[in-house]
Amino acid sequence: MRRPGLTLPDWLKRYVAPNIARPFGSLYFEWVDELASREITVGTRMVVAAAREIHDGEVVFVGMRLPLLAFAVAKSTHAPGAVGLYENGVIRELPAEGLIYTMADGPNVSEATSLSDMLSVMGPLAAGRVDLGFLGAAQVDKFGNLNSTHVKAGDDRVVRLPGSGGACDIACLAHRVVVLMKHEPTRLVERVDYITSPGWGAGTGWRDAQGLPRGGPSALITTRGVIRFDAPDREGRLAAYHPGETVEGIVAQTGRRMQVADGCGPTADPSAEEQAAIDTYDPEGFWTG
Amino acid sequence: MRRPGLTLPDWLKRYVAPNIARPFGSLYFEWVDELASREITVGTRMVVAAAREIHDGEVVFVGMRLPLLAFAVAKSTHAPGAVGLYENGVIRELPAEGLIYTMADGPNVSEATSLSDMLSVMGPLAAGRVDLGFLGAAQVDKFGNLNSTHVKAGDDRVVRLPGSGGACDIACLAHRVVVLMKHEPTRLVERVDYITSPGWGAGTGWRDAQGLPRGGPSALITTRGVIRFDAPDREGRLAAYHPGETVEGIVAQTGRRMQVADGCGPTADPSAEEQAAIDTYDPEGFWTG
Amino acid sequence: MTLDSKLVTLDEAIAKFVPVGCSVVTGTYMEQKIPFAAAHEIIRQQKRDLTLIGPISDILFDQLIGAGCVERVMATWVGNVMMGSAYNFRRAVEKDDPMPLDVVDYTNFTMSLALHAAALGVPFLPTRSTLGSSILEENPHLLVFESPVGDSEKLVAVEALHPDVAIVHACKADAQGNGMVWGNLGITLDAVAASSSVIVIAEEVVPAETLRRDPNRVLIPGFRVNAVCHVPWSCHPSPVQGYYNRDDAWFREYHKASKTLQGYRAWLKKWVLDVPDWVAYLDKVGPERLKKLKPSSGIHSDPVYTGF
Amino acid sequence: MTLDSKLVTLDEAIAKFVPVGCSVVTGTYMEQKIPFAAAHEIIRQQKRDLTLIGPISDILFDQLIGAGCVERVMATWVGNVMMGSAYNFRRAVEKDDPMPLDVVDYTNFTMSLALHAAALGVPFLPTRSTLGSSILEENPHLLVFESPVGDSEKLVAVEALHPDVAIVHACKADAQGNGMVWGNLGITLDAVAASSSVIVIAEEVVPAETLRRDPNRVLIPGFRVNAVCHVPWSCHPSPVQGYYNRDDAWFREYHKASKTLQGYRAWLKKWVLDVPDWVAYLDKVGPERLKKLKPSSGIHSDPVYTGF
Repeated sequence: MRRPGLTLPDWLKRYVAPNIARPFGSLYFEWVDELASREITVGTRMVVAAAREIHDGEVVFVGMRLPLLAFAVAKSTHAPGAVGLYENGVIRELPAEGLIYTMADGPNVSEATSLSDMLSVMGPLAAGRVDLGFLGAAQVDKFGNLNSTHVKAGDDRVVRLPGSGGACDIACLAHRVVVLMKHEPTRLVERVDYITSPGWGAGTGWRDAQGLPRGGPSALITTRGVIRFDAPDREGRLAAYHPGETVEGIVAQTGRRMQVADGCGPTADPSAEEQAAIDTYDPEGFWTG
Repeated sequence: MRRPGLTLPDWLKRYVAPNIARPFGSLYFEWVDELASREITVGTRMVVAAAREIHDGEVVFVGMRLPLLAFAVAKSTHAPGAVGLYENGVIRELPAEGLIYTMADGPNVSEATSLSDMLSVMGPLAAGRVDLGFLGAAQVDKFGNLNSTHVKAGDDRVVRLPGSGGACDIACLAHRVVVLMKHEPTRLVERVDYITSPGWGAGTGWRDAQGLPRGGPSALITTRGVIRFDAPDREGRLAAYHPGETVEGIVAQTGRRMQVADGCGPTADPSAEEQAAIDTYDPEGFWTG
Repeated sequence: MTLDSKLVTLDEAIAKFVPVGCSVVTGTYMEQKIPFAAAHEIIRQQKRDLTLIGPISDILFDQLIGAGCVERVMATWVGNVMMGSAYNFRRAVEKDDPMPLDVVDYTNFTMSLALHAAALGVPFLPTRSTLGSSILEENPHLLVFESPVGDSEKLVAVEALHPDVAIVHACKADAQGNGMVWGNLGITLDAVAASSSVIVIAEEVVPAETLRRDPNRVLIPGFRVNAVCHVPWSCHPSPVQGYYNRDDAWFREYHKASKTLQGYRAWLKKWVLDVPDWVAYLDKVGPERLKKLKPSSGIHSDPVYTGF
Repeated sequence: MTLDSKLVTLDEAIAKFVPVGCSVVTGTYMEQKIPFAAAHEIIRQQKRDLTLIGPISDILFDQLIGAGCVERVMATWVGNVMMGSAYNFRRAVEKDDPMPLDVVDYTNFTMSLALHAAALGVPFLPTRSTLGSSILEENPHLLVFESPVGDSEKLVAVEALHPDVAIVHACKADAQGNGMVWGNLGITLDAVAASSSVIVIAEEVVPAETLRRDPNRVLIPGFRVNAVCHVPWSCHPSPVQGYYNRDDAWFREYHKASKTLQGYRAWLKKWVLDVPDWVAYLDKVGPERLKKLKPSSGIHSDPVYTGF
């Protein structure tokens, strides 16, 4: 159904809506928005939201899965000068050609800008030369602390997760961190059991007290909306919801009391350029389908 | 005058001496030895003495000038498995083809075993994986401490020398150090003014007390003979003299009271193989002429 | 005089340099060049009580854990990169099944620094990473201290890690163990420098002269290497840049097979215990499947003038 | 959208990124690839009160000192590698002639670690080198402390060095400053990582695609680079592997010429002040002399498959 450069809702809004009478039209728009929320997949919304966190010229620890695609979208649209770093020693300016599952897959290594060792990318991270890092996790708490090591299941069983990888390093040392995660009550919790990757800790001043030189999470992009940590107390507040979601619904699906930021509204639909980039880099909808 | 594989004195001893009557022969031998001391240059004797300090399979910080040639001689004779490291990041198994003045000259970089950065060779040095390092200096003292930074001239003027380079690192961290130097009273002194490269410090136990993990000079090869530091007190004692020199003459040319080791005798002439290697790697006698 | 060759078969190398109870660093390139051939041989030789050291081990550590070879894992991430969980790892940690497992959690950077410290011959290296994390609290090899320079700020001392043996891939190696590498390097060079013994598993074994035409790619120094094994395709199903691509389906199949211990054991029997060596393994994988993994983009480096 | 090019002329780069009084790290490859073209431009632009940072500077530091540009040298060795003494350096230290010079002595390893510390974003790195030396006593950036791990052993903390600008050579670079390098690297990569600004002086400027065929040689990351200058032969009389060999006679001639300050000033006038730029310098050196320096061994690297 998708045409390169124009989503179905965009097409409907642009070519159909102007020809419909107002009162009926407003109902029609609601229908289009609902359609949009189905047509524009959650994966697409997350990718686009993530891409918009990348500013032009920034040095970014890209990570895998959705952020990888977000980097490609940003590079193709508003941030052509962004540079991607990967923990295994890859520096890339060109988005990888074709679908990749790991950061060392052939297409991510081929035609890289530079290939070297881990310290060649962790060094700049530690020296404060990395603007942004993308992270995932199993759990995130009120202050954006992440757990990807082990979580307590309901019956006191502990589920062992793979661990930090480079997540803790990025969380400690990048200027900003953006987290992508499925929005479920068991994942968005009051306090994580284990801090794999430090966020704002216990709130204002905590990172300084730990000796962390900079950083902290700026946004948490979930399957339902965007939570931001820019309030002075560093508690994550709902800043936007994906069309189709409601503030009340999101609050109910959050495993902690979540405050709502002033001006909380819907996330903007993908632009034609953003959608075209997604169609180019995820043609079969593996990540966004 | 030199024939590959046989020095003139060797040839005289082998083919002429047997045909000469004893009493006359002994005078003849003295003459041959004196001839040898002229024929075999001091440079050659130093190179050969240095080559003999390299054991097969050893990892060696080669340095420049005479030791570079010594490494080539050792590789060609008794130590084919020796590996040469250079501070600029060069690792070599093949001796460089042709005359070189710096460790980054084209022939020392071409056909290297490995080319990388300084830490790739300083790392193994610090980790105790380098057996031997060659050093030069302006001054050496009783305990093998080296000065290549600044020396007091007679009139209280200070002469500024180029400095350590990697010498201090090698002196601190290699398992053994061999020093090559011109033998003059102002160079072989009681105590250096400035320790660029620590030797045995103030004698037994000093290196341990400083926190140095290993090492210390084993031999000082001069234009007149070989001084060794293997006595328990770590004071350098004359262990061998180049033919043509005398123990008394050497002691007189030393700027400190120098003890003589038991069994001090002449250094052995270059073997045919050693001489052949020198002829190969220093064909015009630039270093040994 | 000629030099002794270090070329041995993979089973000889594992038998000699991977004793029971030793610490092994491997999977050091990260998701490329994971030496599965070596892991399978370790399993066949029943090397037990191993300490495994590595960053992102993908499924290699999981296979060794499930086979009962592992006492301790010092790693940053243990899983199946494409699929998520490593089930043998989870069973061992969550249920001591088939046996308990000691886990020491690192981060990529601190693991890199631990090996870098050993490579630089110092007892530790400082960093600001892990401050505020539970990893710092729980890993006994990470210690907070005050910087001796500047404003006495808080730093983390990452203790040096000295593995007994490194098992690493090389694209091309000579018989002395000098190894030519390309692609992303991960923590390979520090792992080699930090370890007491080094096994190089080479895609190609070539004369020393071949390597000397391009010394900038020869980053594994032969003087640190104890054994060279010539094992083409040794990293299947992980990729080796320019030789073969990733066998993605293999990781999916393994994920499915290893969900239960029983399922894993059937997988292990089929792909490891019932095959005598890597040649037989590749035969069983089949030439059709391998052929599809050959690279096709045709992109090669340009020659550069390395002479004088 | 296309990216802004960082290509500028050498005089623009020096004017913009080498302000009076700044600290400059250069000569980082050691005896290869010493950017004499940049030094001459610094002299012509009369940049004064500089702090020079570098390991073996060969005669580059000596030229800048003699021209009155230098307030402080932080180095491991200042001389003429082939011939011995650097006379301007000696005159400045021994007789404050033409002006006094502050010298901070390092060793190769500690200088490397000082830049490596900055590259790793930490205030210091530990080592056992320099223990027991007078260098440790006199250099205020080397401090003895007790190891926080193990047996509290004595170590030296090498304080991080953050130069204002690094001036480094690249064999090939693109307009974004990504630099391809080969030959011995010395402390170049850490110098680039440690510095606030980076000027790359390239033998060849090529399209980004050319570099992408061989990313393992692209070790200067463009995102750290501020200016790219295309200056062939920029390192004469020092060698650039594969482009030109060392002009040994030049170092001998310089040694002789610089024995007196008067002699040096005549040399300076002839080779620096009286030539407007590097093209004019090369003209004056003459094509005959340069031609003899071209490499002739013909040894090239083999292409490797970098694609997938």
